[in-house]
Amino acid sequence: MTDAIVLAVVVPIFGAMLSLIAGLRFDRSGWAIAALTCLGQLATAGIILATVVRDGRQAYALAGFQPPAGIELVADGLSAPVVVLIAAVSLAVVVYARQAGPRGNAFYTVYLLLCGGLAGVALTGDIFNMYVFLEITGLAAYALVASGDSTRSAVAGLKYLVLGTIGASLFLLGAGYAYIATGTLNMVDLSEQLAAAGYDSRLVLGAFGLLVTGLLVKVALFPVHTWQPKAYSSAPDSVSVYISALVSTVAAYAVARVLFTVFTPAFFAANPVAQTALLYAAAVSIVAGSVLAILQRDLKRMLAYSSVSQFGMVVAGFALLSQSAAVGGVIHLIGHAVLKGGLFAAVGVVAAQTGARSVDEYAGLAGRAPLSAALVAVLGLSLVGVPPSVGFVGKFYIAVGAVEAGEWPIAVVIFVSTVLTLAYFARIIERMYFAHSSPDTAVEGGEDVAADGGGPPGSVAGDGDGVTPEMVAVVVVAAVVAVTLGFAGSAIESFLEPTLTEVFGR
Amino acid sequence: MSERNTERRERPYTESSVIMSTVRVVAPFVFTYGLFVMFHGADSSGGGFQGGAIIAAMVLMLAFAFGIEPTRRWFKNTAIVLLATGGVLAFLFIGIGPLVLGGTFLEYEVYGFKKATKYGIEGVELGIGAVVASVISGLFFAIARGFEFTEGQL
Amino acid sequence: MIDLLTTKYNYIAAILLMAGGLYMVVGDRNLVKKVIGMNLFQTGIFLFFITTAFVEDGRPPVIQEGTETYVSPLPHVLILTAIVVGVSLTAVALTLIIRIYSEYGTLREDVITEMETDD
Amino acid sequence: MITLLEAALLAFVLVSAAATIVLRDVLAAIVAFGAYSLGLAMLWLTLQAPDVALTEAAIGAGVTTVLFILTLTKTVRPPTEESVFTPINWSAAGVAVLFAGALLWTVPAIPAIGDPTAPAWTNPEVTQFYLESAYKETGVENVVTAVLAAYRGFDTFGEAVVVFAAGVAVLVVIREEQFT
Repeated sequence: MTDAIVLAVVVPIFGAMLSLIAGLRFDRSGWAIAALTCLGQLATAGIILATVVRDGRQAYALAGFQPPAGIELVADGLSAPVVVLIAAVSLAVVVYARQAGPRGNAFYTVYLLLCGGLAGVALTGDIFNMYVFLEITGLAAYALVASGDSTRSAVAGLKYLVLGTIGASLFLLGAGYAYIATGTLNMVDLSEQLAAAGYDSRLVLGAFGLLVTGLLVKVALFPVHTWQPKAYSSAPDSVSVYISALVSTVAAYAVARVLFTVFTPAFFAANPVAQTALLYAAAVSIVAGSVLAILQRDLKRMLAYSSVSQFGMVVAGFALLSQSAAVGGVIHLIGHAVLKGGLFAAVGVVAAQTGARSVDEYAGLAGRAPLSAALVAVLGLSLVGVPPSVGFVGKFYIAVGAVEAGEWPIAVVIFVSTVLTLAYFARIIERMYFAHSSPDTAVEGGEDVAADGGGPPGSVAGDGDGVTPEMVAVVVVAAVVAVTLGFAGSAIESFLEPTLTEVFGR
Repeated sequence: MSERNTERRERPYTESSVIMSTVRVVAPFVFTYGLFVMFHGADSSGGGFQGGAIIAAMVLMLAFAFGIEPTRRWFKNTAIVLLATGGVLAFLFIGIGPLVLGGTFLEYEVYGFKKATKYGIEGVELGIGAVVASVISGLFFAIARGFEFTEGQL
Repeated sequence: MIDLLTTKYNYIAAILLMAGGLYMVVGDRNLVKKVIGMNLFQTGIFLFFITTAFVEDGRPPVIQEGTETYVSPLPHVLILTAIVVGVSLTAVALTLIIRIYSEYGTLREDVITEMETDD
Repeated sequence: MITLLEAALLAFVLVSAAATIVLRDVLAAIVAFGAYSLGLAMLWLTLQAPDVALTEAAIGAGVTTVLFILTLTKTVRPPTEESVFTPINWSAAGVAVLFAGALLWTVPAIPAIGDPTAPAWTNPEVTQFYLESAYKETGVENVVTAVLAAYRGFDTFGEAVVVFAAGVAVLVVIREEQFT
């Protein structure tokens, strides 16, 4: 048991307070405080991961009251990597935002609250506590989306808020059903008591349906994704990077928690229809997301729809309920966060360098901004699943799991989606490397264009006055991590093994 | 838009001396009642949220009686920020204290003095009260000021 | 059927309130009314929870001499939290609405969508 | 069994909710919603939840209504000569009916109101544990407060953070650094 588990949540909240207080005296002090806080959180996350590697699952009973009377935090093979991901991405985005903006202290306060809320969702072992942290996460994310210059971002923020609240409320109601059936809210205790209540009970089925549906709204699976493209594309670039990398990711992690820890494979053995429904939803999302992505002209919107598809794949990985597929789900969850965050960061860099934000404007980019073009290509191909990259490893494990579980259609869907993903990234790569920039698509001196508000829809460049080496470095690191993780597949598998054997072995 | 707001801001909603003096008499009582609810949560119904909301109601009452602008001058941004962050920080430090003493987060008992849990709970309730009262007042001022669009301010 | 109404009336009412809230969120074009609908949806859930806490002949869970049965304190705690979360979300939503209005001059979702596709 | 008072309150709550939904004028809907919140607060009292009642009255009926009205003063109400009621949106009604239908399907499995054998009530490690040990362990007579600030203190910490986050979120949304 280590105090780092609770500190991973408390440290960012402390930093958030400091940032707002410091703002009373010093105008631009938020960035330094946020950077230090994220370093602190990364340290706690490292300790958590090291402890889990050494001693296995860690439970932390808060306030000294043992669950189920008290709330517990849990670090295990599933939550520890997600916390490390949260801390690492938070730090990277702070580095990126130094130049890209926004810069106010209030902004960084909300940013750190989001960071703490995400860690809370990842670590909690109590279903109502998870609701509370989902709401902190949501509230902060709505505000960050709306922090952009344009009123579009306010409209996107409001839409996100209303749908996100409905999602969280469904989750709360699901927790209510679980509570009526069992009288408890602790996840581990629930898994036993739900079995005792009978998996065929309508209360248990209601709890399952509501908890999962609520979370899927937050994950943004088709057709409850409608808040997502607008939120991602209207937010300031730094915010797009952050929420695309983490917010849906943590919601998808919560899906895994609910499926594996609360309901367990035994529930699905008793109710095969629940698994089938989840797989159908995932498959529809995989295909619909890819198709919609192809139809987009704006890069940020395209990447947003691509997330709808990729998260369908992650959810399928979890819903297949086979160990390989679950490993693939976790790898793709983390890999997608790195890749999508990196891609949004790269798009922000390109927009600041050249003003280009749509597929057509990317024509001839390789000539104007060779490094950025190369990074977009590497990250994009990685997302398509070209080996050796993390995108390939995740999909591979999920597909193998699908075949093992006898769910051939899912493997086919994954293949089809890979082709579709290739289609839209190939188009960009073709533009960047083989198309000549015609005078009316090339946007010279893009910064001025963005500052005039003359950019294409969704251009909210913040205070972007140019690109600094840090911004590019963040994208480079994302690309390097994406490729490196591609070689770490079996290491991740053996790390996850104890946790997953406990889920699938019983 | 902003011109209309300035005009509206300068005038109290009602310039009735009856209301002003009534509020002047009632406000301290409401404030005391709010504190009472906040502290009394341990033994009967009530607590930080309810008490904080009552105190915020007093601020709103003052704003309606004397006008938003004088109230705003009296309840400054610095005060709101310090109360709100102070409330969360009080909660946070009461929670972290036990970590130093070898307990877990919010484990009041390890403080060791008599009725530590009860005092811990009351401290936490007071912190919550401060957050709720200040944030609701702040929300009221911020929304009442309305939105004056300032490009690239943040 | 009648049995359900006489022993589970609060749950049925809660479901009706949630459905009404959902209808407003999805169907009403006015942004402020959407936010009211969101609140209606949440309060329906509150009714659901508070009803689960109730027990025959129970008294409020404040320990007193001579009281035998208390209702369950846990759902009360959860809903206290949820009420506060609800008002926080409402405040942020309303601020967003004011900002949107200051730009577009309307509270109607369909008009806003039209204006956004125009520019 | 339902008492007359409960039935009347429930009817009042449902009617004011219906009024909130159908009234076209936003101010009228806000007023109806305020009445609805007050009705709920009284309903919480009959369900023996005074803490929730106090909070609902202060925050639900009080603060929320003030915020709604404040919003209206900052925006212009559209003229309402068309009709008193909002037109029915049939597709939204379909969604709502499906949702209600799915939930009503679960109602037979829900224990009756006040059933002393319901799992939520009898769970020895949670509800019964709180009622038996809260006073001994915390020295606080109000078990709701004991659970709120001690047993589930971390939830409450999160909740304080939510309130705080709302305050700062509003600053970010109106793009200011100051409340006043």
